[in-house]
Amino acid sequence: MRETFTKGMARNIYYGGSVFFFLVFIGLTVDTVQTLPKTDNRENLTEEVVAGKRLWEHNNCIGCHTLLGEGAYFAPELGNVYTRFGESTEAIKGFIKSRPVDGIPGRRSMPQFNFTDQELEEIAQFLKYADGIKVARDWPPNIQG
Amino acid sequence: MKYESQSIAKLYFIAAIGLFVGQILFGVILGLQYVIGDFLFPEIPFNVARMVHTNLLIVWLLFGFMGAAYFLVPEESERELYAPWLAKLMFWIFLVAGALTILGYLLVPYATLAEITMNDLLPTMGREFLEQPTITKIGIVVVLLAFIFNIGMTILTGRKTVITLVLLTGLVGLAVFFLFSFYNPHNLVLDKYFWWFVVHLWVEGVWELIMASLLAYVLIKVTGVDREVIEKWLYIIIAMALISGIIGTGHHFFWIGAPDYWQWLGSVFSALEPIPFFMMTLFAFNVVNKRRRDHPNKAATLWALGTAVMAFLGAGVWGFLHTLAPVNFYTHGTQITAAHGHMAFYGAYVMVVLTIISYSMPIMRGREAANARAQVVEMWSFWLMTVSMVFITLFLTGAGILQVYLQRYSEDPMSFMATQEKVEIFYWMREGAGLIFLIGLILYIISFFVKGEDVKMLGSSVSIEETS
Amino acid sequence: MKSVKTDELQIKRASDAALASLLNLTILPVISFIALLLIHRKTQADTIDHYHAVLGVKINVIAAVVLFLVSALMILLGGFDSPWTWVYVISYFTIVHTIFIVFALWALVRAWSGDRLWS
Amino acid sequence: MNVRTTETDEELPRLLPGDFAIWFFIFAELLVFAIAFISYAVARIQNVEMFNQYQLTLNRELGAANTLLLITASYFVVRAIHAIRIDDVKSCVRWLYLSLGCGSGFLLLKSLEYYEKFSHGINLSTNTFYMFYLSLTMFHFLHVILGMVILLAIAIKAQRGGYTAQDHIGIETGASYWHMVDLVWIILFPLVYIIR
Repeated sequence: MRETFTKGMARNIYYGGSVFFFLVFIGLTVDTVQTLPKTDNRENLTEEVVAGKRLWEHNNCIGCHTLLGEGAYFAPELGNVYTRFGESTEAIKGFIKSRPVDGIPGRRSMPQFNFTDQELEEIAQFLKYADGIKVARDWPPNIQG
Repeated sequence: MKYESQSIAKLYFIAAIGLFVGQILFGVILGLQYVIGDFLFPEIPFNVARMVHTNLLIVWLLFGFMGAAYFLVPEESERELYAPWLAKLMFWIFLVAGALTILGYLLVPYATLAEITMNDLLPTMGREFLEQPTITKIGIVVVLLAFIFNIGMTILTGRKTVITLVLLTGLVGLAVFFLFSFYNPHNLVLDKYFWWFVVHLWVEGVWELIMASLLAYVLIKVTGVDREVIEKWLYIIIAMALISGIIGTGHHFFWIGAPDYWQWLGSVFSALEPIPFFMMTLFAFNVVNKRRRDHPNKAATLWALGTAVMAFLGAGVWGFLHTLAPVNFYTHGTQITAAHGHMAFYGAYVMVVLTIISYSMPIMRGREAANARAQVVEMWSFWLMTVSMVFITLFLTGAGILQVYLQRYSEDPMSFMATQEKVEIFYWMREGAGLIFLIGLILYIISFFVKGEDVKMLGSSVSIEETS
Repeated sequence: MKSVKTDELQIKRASDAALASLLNLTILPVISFIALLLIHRKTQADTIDHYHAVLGVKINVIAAVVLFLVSALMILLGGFDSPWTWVYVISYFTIVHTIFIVFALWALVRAWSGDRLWS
Repeated sequence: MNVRTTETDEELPRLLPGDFAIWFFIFAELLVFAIAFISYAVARIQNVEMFNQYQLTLNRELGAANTLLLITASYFVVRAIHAIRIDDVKSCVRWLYLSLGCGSGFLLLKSLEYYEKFSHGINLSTNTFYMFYLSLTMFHFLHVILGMVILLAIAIKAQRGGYTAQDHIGIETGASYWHMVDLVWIILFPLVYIIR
């Protein structure tokens, strides 16, 4: 197969193939963004939830927990925590509030963040909103996350 | 070393190795926190240690890529670097910014860090791997742009080779996709969707271009195989990487509220993602088998072969293991992901940077290869780190399978924390393997200081086997 | 020049055999093995293509035994419903399967250059 | 995959026409389509009734016409190669443009089909059948466009006298890709439109 595997053709395939698939990807992204309103629970995206998301970010919760399966794997999944806690924002708030300052000897413990009541409500509302996102096959597989 | 400005790479490589040590130390701390939950609590909670671990990895790999570019681009382009002073300046800016960021993570609570860096003006913090304060992110963009300008001008005004052009596209892509880290919508689904534009399109897209070009460069140098042959392979491999990898992003859109068709698209295309890694192994084996000279730097050859094999194993095989939607339904967000992440990053990116360091460091220190004794120590470190990484991966895989079974698959699912106690044995073994990895890393550093007689390229008459 | 040509043909056949062996381990099991056996029939003893055809058959038979038999034994002994069975079977199968693939890759590369596995 | 560059290679029969590099691409594409077709089959088994019901809404006549167009285009490409082999540049170019015409016809008919479906409000998220129907045919549609871009590039180069009887590997390469596009449709059409 002398001279029939040319560098020029390999280059064309690299450029042509990646441009082609990148355009397909952009097209799919446009379709996805247009379809998202059906699933992404944006109707419940209140100001409280937005503030809750900021709190979630500013305390780096993703550094231990997973949310919809993404994050660290050190602490429980929170994408369905609202359901797991009996659809009660009070239960979530109570849990966050009750974390001991110095941890639990020998065991993993969530830090005490000293949130105000307003902040507790915001973070709980954020988790409720996240639980309301319609995920394919209703992931996670069961209530334990 | 043909061009003086290549020596700037040394600076970058030393910083990279230094940060690598930091990364591993924090890795060992994290491993211990998995089994002794209150270790260092509340001074260094898990999330802080993890942030340091992952951010150091990203930063040192970037240092490694930059150093590699500064080393190989002048030689490939056959001219001095466009602006060596800029490279030095950017090094210090990047190092200081990186160090300040890490110190910020460690010294103040994350919320305080967000406050003092005025995150509310342009909120970008608090998302996995993109935890850096906004100001640091802007700094990264500035450093990257200056770096690409410097490298780009060198490439474009000098001899253009396939290796440098592929490297340049990879680096430009790296900078472009990083811009998505500034987009942080309130809508969680959109946030996650575009977050992957940075993370996936980096590690399974443009970084693969960088990796393949670095590997090709080292292989040309140590084997003396014809450049034409290597360049064809390079093109085909990265073409496959992008063809499979771009839509393969879909395997991250399974469970975040994106439309259902991603389940199929993501599965189909990510099923092809092992192919480029497979071809990379074939390529490296073939080139080494066809080598025209016995380069005295045996360690570099070993690292190059190791990169190909371990990238195939970690990114290809372990990725494929849990990428199909029906499997991922159960494994998503478990220790299986952690297993894959460790081996893929080590096999593909850590090892390729160590390969180019192994090849270029002796040259920058004025000899063709490290002395025989140093190379033996280096090879020991190769095996210690690589084998212990295989074991870390196996133990985490074991933990992951058990976790999936108990927590997700069984009819009477256990809670997350109860499951974690059941898999503790694997975490202990992983910590042990991690310590061996640390020993390997220490040996690696020692190998730079081992004294002995120089090995020179005299055909095949001098080889490492005779002297060791 | 005639001998050179035969050599080339042998190398080509050796490459085909090694490729069939690799494909049988990866995306085209069974069919590739039949192809490998057909290539094997065309070869003569003490040639490089014969060597690689035999090597390919050996790799694949050993791989089949080591992968399926041992996995089946693990399931039989450990019990189908035990989580630990699957911890062992999946980890074992993945890593050992990969080792065989890497081995077959090396064989393919050696076949391309007309060499035996180790020279 | 063979990187040998020894002179003896040319004594061996050539296995694949065109540039070897394109075969990596063709191989990857066929693999994508193969896995997609298998996925379709799996999804169909799970929802036989739904698939059968919605399959009836597809326009088979247009589909059959499109099949004919693509096969004709492939035939024209073959004629183009025969023409260049006897150094007949003029008719080679003519055949290439004719096949481009067939390709355009395909795109036109397919667009009509999509227009009709879209005007009924059907999209990728309507149901699993339409998801497969749309994504498979659209993905193929894009391949037809890519194939046409390649053929056009070849036709222009041929027009400028870039190919001769001795050196026309570029045409063979483009033709190989085009035949792949054709082949995929020949499998796709019965699979999605006809088989019940």
